[in-house]
Amino acid sequence: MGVLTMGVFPGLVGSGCYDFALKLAGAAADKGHVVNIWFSGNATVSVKAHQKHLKDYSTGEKYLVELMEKGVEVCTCEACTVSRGIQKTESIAKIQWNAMHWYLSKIHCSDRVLQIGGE
Amino acid sequence: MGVLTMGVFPGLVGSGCYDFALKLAGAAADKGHVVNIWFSGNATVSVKAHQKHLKDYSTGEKYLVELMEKGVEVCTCEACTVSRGIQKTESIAKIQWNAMHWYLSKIHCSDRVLQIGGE
Amino acid sequence: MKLGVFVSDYKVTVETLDRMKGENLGIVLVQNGVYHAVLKEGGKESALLGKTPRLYALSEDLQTRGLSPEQVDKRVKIVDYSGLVDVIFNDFEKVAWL
Amino acid sequence: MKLGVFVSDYKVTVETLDRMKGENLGIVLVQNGVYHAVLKEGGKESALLGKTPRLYALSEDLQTRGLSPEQVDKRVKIVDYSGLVDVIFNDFEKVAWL
Amino acid sequence: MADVKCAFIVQRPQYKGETSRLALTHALSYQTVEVLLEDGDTVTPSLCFVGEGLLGISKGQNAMAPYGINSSEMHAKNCLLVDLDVYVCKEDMERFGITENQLPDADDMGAEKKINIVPFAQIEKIMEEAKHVLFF
Amino acid sequence: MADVKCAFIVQRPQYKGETSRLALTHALSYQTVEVLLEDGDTVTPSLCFVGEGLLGISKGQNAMAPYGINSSEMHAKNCLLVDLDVYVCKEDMERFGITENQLPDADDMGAEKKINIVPFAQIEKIMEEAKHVLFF
Repeated sequence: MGVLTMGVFPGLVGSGCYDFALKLAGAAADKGHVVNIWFSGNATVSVKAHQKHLKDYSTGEKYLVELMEKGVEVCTCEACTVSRGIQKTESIAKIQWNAMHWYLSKIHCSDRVLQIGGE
Repeated sequence: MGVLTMGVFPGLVGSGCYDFALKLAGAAADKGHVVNIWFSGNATVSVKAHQKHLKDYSTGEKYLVELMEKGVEVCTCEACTVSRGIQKTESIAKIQWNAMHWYLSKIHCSDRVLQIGGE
Repeated sequence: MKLGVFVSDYKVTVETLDRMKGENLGIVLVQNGVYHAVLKEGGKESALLGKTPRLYALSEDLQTRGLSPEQVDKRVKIVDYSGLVDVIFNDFEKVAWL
Repeated sequence: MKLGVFVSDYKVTVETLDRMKGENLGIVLVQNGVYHAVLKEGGKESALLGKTPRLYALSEDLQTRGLSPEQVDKRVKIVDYSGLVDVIFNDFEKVAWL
Repeated sequence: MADVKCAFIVQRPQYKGETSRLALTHALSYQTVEVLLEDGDTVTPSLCFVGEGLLGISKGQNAMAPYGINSSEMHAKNCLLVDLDVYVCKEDMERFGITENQLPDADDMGAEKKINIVPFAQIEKIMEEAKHVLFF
Repeated sequence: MADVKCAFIVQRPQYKGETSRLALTHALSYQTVEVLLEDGDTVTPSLCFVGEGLLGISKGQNAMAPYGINSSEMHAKNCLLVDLDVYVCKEDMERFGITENQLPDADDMGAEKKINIVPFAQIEKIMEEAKHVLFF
């Protein structure tokens, strides 16, 4: 089994990139791989708790919680997140808050890194 | 004097499109024009209160508040906003919450409409 | 129709602007669109500059990118946000963001 | 180096992939990238299909867009998310999202 | 008492970004705008698909199974159902090899409107006649 | 005790989107990653600018006055200051008509590192030698 780390930068709810990252993480975790997700840039907003799931918007919070229950580690860039007005107390539980070096440290021990940049 | 309505869809803090829209709104309001801003999609996250201004991220909340003090009307798409987990109580004061027809109604009485889509 | 089209990227994936007739168009270069006013890729200027005589570039976005007014093609009028407001209301009948 | 490059758009503004040598490359078509596996623009298939024999397309993203497996070019292997995980770990040494 | 015509030009594909998707839902909202306007005032969007934009409304989409969201095909059908004028660029249909029967209709929902396949020149005319042009 | 090499390939311009900007700040964070790693473990990014990416580090930027943010030029200088290897694609310099003196250095900050102007082939080699490749 391997270690997959994904950096997710664009998007959040409504973005195909975000959906892709969460689905791939789920599939990899289901196969027994270790998965880490780093949110930076606009994607950090996806750590906000109490997302309402509407049928015109893709799955966010619910899926993220399931991933963490499967053992996936999820961390958001603290600076990006607070600059968007989201405080730690408003975050989905168990999401880690850290600086960019968290991502690099996970890269260090990864077999594969998928950096989803774009925009 | 004219009426300018802008629809802002991509971005939020850190996005050039968002900065552009706010700056243009400010310049138009300073000249005495009536300005309306509609946030939809990812841009709705910009209504979150308590944004921390860091030097690596562009001005958000502070500038938005100034715009509203100048008389600019700002409205966010309620569905887009709650789907991202942001509740009315967490919003910057005086930002309106409404459905998409708010945008169309402002378009009705506008001399110019600038729809900033993209992504 | 005097439509002012805002171009905010250097490379674009949409061809809508290319396909529209130039006679009633204006082009406003903002954000990374300002590179059209400056760059000569492989020695060749941007095709946008030949599309219409009504060309504008936003000074704040030139400044941000370290591009000086002297580098800007002479056909392009440099405006700041305040000037852009006048362009929007006076030089065009409608505006659109590409 | 066996690098798997993820392509998530049909029209792209970056040329990095075009410039890389194909011999050690694979291409994974996801999101709107799956159109490369199906469309023949002006009767011509996407240049990506000739770049490498290691081509994959994500079934979920075909399905979302109403594209059936029969429409997909025969050289492209269709994988679902679970299959993609194996591609990432077994068929490539590293992966990158364009 | 005035009607304001708007040209909604969808030039990007659906799903990856959200903006082109929101073009359809914003057009749909023309049905309820009256609540915010004076009596007799209306806003009438014409929804035009050009370039890659027209890829996004093909028949047979299923976004619910993989991603839990409504498809853009369904939004397009809803647009027909509420009597919006929907146009698709003929030249782009030919360029991408998309045939008329790959475009959705909403017959099953009882809609009378059909998607209009028109040359780009006509879409330019729609932009010309509209008071406002919105690109998505 | 291992060093993990990463190729950070910046292929998009700065400012409009945030991702290409974040490439620089993420590369900078290599300085502090040790706090989260075992003794002797390190991560070493090589920061490469190709295509439109290299437009974003030109000299003379001022993003503070109009937009109140630090410029990407300053981030590029900080990268040199902390001894990161920074590469710019020679062919793209020529293509865009950008000369060596339009690229920043960080002499004023006491940096010894300079930006390396190299052919694309060398950037491909950096990707080949890296354990991970990250496009921005």
